[in-house]
Amino acid sequence: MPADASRPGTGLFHRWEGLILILLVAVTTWASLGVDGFANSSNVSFLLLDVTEIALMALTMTLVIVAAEIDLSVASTLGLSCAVLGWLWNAGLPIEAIMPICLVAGALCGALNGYLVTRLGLPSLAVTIGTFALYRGLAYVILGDQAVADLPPAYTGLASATLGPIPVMTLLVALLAAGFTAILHFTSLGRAIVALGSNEEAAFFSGIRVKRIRFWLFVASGAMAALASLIFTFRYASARADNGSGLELAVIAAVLLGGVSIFGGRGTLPGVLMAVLLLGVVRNALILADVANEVLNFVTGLLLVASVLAPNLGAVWRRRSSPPLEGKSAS
Amino acid sequence: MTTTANRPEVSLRTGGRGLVDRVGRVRELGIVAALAVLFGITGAVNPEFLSLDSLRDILLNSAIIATLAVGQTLVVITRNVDLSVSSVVGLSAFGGALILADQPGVPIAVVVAGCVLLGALCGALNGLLVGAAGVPALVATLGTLYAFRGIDYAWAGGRQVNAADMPESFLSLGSGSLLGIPLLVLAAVVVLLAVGWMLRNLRSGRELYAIGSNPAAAVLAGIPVRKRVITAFVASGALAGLAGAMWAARFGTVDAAAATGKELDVIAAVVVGGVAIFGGSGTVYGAALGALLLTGISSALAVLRVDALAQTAINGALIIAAIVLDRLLALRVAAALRRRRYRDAR
Amino acid sequence: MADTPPVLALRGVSKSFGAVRALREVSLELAAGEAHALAGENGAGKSTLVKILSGVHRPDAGQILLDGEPVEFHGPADAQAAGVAVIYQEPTLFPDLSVAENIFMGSQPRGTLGRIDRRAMRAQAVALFDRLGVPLDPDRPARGLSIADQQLVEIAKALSRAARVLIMDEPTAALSGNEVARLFGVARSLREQGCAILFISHRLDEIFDLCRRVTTLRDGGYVASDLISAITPDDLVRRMVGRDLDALFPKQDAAFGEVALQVRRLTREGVFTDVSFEVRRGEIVALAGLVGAGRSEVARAVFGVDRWDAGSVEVAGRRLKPGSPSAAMDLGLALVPEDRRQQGLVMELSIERNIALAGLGEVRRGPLISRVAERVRAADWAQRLQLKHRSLSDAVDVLSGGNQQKVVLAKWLARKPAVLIVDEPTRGIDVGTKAEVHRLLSELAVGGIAVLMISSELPEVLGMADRVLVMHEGRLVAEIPREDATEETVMAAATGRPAGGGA
Amino acid sequence: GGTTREDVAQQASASAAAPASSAAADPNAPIKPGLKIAFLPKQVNNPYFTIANGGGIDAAKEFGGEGKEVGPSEASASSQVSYINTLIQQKQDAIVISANDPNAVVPALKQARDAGIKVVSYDSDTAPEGRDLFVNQASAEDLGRTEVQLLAEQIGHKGKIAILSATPNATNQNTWIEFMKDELTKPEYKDMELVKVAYGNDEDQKSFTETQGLLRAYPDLAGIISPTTVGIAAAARYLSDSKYRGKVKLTGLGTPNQLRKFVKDGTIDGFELWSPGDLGYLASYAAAALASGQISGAEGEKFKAGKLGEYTIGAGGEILLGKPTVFTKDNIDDFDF
Ligand SMILES: Nc1ncnc2c1ncn2[C@@H]1O[C@H](COP(=O)(O)OP(=O)(O)OP(=O)(O)O)[C@@H](O)[C@H]1O
Ligand SMILES: Nc1ncnc2c1ncn2[C@@H]1O[C@H](COP(=O)(O)OP(=O)(O)OP(=O)(O)O)[C@@H](O)[C@H]1O
Ligand SMILES: [Mg+2]
Ligand SMILES: [Mg+2]
Repeated sequence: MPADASRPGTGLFHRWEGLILILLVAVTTWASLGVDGFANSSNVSFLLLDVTEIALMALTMTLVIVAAEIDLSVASTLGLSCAVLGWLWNAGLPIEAIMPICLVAGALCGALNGYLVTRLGLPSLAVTIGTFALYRGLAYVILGDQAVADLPPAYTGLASATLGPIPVMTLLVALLAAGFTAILHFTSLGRAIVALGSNEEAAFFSGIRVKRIRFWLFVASGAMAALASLIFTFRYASARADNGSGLELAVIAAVLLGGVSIFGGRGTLPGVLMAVLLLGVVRNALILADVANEVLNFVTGLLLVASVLAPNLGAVWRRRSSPPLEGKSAS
Repeated sequence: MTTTANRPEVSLRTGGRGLVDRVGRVRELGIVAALAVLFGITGAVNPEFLSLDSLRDILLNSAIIATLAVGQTLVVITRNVDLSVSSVVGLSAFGGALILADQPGVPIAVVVAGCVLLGALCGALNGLLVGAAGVPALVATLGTLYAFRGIDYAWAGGRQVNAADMPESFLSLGSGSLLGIPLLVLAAVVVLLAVGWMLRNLRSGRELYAIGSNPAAAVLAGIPVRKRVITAFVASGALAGLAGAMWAARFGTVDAAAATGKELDVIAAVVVGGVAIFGGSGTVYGAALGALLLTGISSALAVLRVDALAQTAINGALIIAAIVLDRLLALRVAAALRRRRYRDAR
Repeated sequence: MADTPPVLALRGVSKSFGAVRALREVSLELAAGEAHALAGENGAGKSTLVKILSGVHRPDAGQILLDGEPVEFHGPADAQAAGVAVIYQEPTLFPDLSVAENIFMGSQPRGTLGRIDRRAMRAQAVALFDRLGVPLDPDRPARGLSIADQQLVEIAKALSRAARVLIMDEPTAALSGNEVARLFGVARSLREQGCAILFISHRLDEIFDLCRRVTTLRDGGYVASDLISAITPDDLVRRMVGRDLDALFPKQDAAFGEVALQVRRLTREGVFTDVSFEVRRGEIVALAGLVGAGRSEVARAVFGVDRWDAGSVEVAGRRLKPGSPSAAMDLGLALVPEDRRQQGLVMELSIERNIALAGLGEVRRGPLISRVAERVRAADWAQRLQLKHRSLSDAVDVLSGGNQQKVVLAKWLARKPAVLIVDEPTRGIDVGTKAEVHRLLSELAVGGIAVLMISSELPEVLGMADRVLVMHEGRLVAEIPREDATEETVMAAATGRPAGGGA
Repeated sequence: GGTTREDVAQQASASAAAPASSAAADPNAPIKPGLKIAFLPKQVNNPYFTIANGGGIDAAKEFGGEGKEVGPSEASASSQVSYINTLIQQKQDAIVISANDPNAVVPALKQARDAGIKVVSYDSDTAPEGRDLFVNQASAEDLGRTEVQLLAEQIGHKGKIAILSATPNATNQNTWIEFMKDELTKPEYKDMELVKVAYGNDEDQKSFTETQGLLRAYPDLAGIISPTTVGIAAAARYLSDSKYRGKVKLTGLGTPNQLRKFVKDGTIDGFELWSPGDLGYLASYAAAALASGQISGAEGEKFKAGKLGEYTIGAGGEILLGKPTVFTKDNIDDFDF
């Protein structure tokens, strides 16, 4: 664990986040100067739009992981919600009625995860690997092999509309990000999440409603995936059962790159948001620079490892000359 | 994350050493029960499912995932995880197939050994990142998941190696059998038994559990933590390399995308098999049973004439049902033990 | 003796953690066949010294000498190889492994092919426990052991190594008289066999009982090394604290008010049975018993951490919802748990945040947390409990064991509870602060709070309690008023001899 | 109300001409030199597309243009959109795309067309408003029907058959399957029964398991059609080592290299495929013709496609590559792809 990198891990900004910020600035500068077509406004708005869903799901995923759980089913929840949307739209419901239903469906998916994790005490990784298949499968049951395309232009337009170079959806993300940052870092709920993620037992002994909080985090994660599904569907003007498959890894990669500890109890939202942007910028710039796809994957992997490795290298160096527990207490 | 999950059975398992107790200690009981239910019901609907051929197929299907699950268990027990296995399988499957196709002179044993070695190298990289450089395993192996696959793509450049390019003797490893048992299954069983024995009976095996159970205490106990963690990753990588060779022999057609996404199946098998994802407990037998259960579910669904579109959903539901069943059984046994202890106390 | 060099010695050792100078030029000699005590206040540097001897930390300056020869320990494995066995202040068990495996990890008896001989391992574990006189099951997992049982396993582990040097960092902090006596018996016989012993405890009588020599540290610096026979306990305290101390148990008499905590026929199957008692406002009730009698379990159930199977709990006449600490806290209940690292603190969080954790509602301004309110609250209590710390925003895991205990106390006292349950409140706290904690508890009682105190330290029980409840094997077996409470009456009840009054 | 995929398919086949193009076509215009043409397959590093795009890039070299292949490594509907955006920024002259989702790429493709980029779809079409032309490898109808005819001959027009497809959402597979079902309603197939459509998700392992499942669930199965290269290879591999080899017939779409062994050992009597290289080659020429103003995309216009000769644009902006080749053990050694 890169423990020393960001102790005591609850404030808003640490060395890790600083590193990601430096990387982000460096990569953006390089891309603006060295890559044709990067720094024009239509590309910027495209870039921002392209990370919308990942950014949204990363918000709740951060809370979930800080609470020492994980939700692998987000992308499948997104798919299920897309399928519900397509199915109801085919059935002739007005879109304004469908959207809240989708959000509820997403929240219900989250609630099932939460129930299995908190009431039955099952590990969330196991549960959400199961619901990962279950929700995607339900999406196929609901919408089958259809692709629903003739969604109302008012909404498909809104999903990719921009104010200047800034997409409207990015403003929504910014708003939600501000809200979630406030929750995680400045409210007692946030404190409770950090504490229970770090030491569940001590949190419980402190009167924190460990199970209830975890349950609602899963619900929030599901609802957020549904919100992302609405944007996704309208943005691509296509509701399909396989929408967004594979996004869960992208979300988790961004959260981890943002410095959130997979063991819970440590991580900040600004870090995660910068990591989402960093991954988006790198991808966009490399594609523009005609870098082959395999290199792109390679770079993504490298970035992930290197960003964690860099702050640790110093520690590794020090460790060569001293025993392993130096600087940490035996816990 | 695991504290609540484990607490109930924990404080309770003590005292008496009766049958309930003994049975309660067999962590794999739930999976065996789930397997029995699955095979029972499917067999009742379609007896063909229980035919020798069919069982042989199911074993064969689970051989590769089971091998990977054994390797993964080694890593998970130390409170780490290896997400890169599927990319290692892909890399070694393609590498092995390519050598077989382009250098027909190389003996098959050498190719298989090469696959294992390649896997071990990948594992060593993971191990160094995690054990020596302190990168969290999930991050490190998510990174190498992308990176190894990238290398694989770059190496393949869109090329595919087909069954016709590989020698028949190699392909027959994937389909042949010895005394009626498929060779791949034999390989998986040998790996399983060997690793299972080592984990239970060797100091180094027990030390893996100790590391996962309390890493800091492991250091204080004088356990060479870094070395053990690196070894676990190397072993997982080597088994993934072996699985790659098995993959090539079994499917015959290999391109750079081979085994993409299988890491989730492997982790699902391990978790369903009762290996605690935060380390310290679980056995390779459980993980192998988990692999068998998961492949059994897909085979059963294919046989049961279930609507194809509903399969994924039912698959997911059954995975959840299996872990819930397992959990409820554990709670039952725990409760029984607690009452027994009470009676003993009087 | 003068000819043979000390088995293990430190010469001019210094160690800093960042700006904290934990040890300054400390020297120490451990001779074969001699028990040596290390004394000092919380945070004086005792555990740091232990960790240097065991290879966990490296000294910044100075030398470690083994049989007179300078050595370097690159890790705990080196120290073990040199014959040093250590019982750390905080238990370091593997919760998923069995007790026997915990004891023998890394030194399991082996048969052919390097195969671990489980039968031999189990037999040896049983033999060790017999020697210590504890009825622990070697096959149960270490998870869920009470803190005292964990300590006993640690002791067994150290004994199993047949070491030349045995270092014990507060091994008795969680133990009651019986176990301590057993442990000392074993320690003495080891000493006679030529083993060098380093012993740390905040209970001065234990030091005087077991050791021949005592070295005192103050603020990381070396103060003195004396023959025990040459000093008195008061001398020792003066060396540690640098001044004289007030009375250790400054019990003030308080007027009792109405019943604040009423427990009726509480039962948790297999753990405790039919426990009934009440605590009035202004009263300090002690819950005594041997280790494992079920005292902590009762406290946990009352506070709502564990569920119960039958019975009821009332706070100020209102029935408590089972299994919900937050409901209990709403009614004014507070529990200072026995295991500070697991149950009391979030080790990665800072001191101030840990103190605020049990009262998040009280440091809020509007919907947001006020860092100022949080800091003020923490600073106030840090001062009252004489917390030795660098900055309130440091993570608690850099604090010394006793100072961590103070943070747990602060966390709960800051809530101003109506009913305070304290489980081993002074575990690991030095004599000076212990008096302070006792004064505080007494003051709180006078202020009208009901206090239920669980303690394994008999003098503490006798000195502080208005009434003593004694548990034995999960049942309440005696209720002894202050006047009648003596070591004999309490111990008789605790060991199940029928002499005590029936409950 | 919404539109389902079927509606889209109908629209596609019955639709009016592709959107009117801005400039009138000049059939005699020369191909502009230095045209930048980008190939955007469903997935890069997929052997099929590697061959197809290779053909396209070769064509670009022939007419003095610049071809390149870009694309995602996973075949998901949304991932292609990023690449379209990039190609717009790079001011390519034409995009040749095989769509993972006929609709999801349309908004982005419209933007591309607004920016003056010509769009040609190949292999898997987009919704018509997203592209100027669709180069069809073989008419969906033709393909679906011939698959059934091939299998019917092999099993003597009698017995239970099953289909092993890719993913449930794969557009072209689904269209073919529709036509297969339609073909099966004809009287000459009255003794044949389609018992199941299974999905191997284009994964080896899943296709394997599904094949096994089909044989267990329907022990009297006579034949399997697998219109996907991964599926047919996995099914062939399973059959060739099982007691069903030669008894259960297998046909579908695959590449000759992939299936050579199985044709020779008797697992497969015959299967078909168009030449992927020619498909890319033709698409490349079509894109160049569009970008040079030779054609506008209207029905009836003609253009020359190098070594393949002259092609005419059909209804709905479709260009048909030609009949697929049927591979049997007599001719399979003549092909290498
Ligand atoms: N299921 C169980 N099986 C065996 N022992 C158990 C079980 N549950 C609890 N115990 C043990 O029962 C004893 C009662 O625990 P408790 O912590 O209440 O004792 P205590 O009187 O407070 O002693 P201590 O001073 O050790 O805290 C402990 O030794 C604990 O380890
Ligand atoms: N890992 C660490 N990082 C920073 N400071 C530390 C660390 N470990 C110990 N310290 C500091 O070193 C000093 C000495 O601590 P130590 O644990 O040795 O005290 P102690 O004498 O054992 O006290 P106690 O009686 O409370 O156990 C304390 O001020 C403590 O805060
Ligand atoms: Mg200490
Ligand atoms: Mg206790």
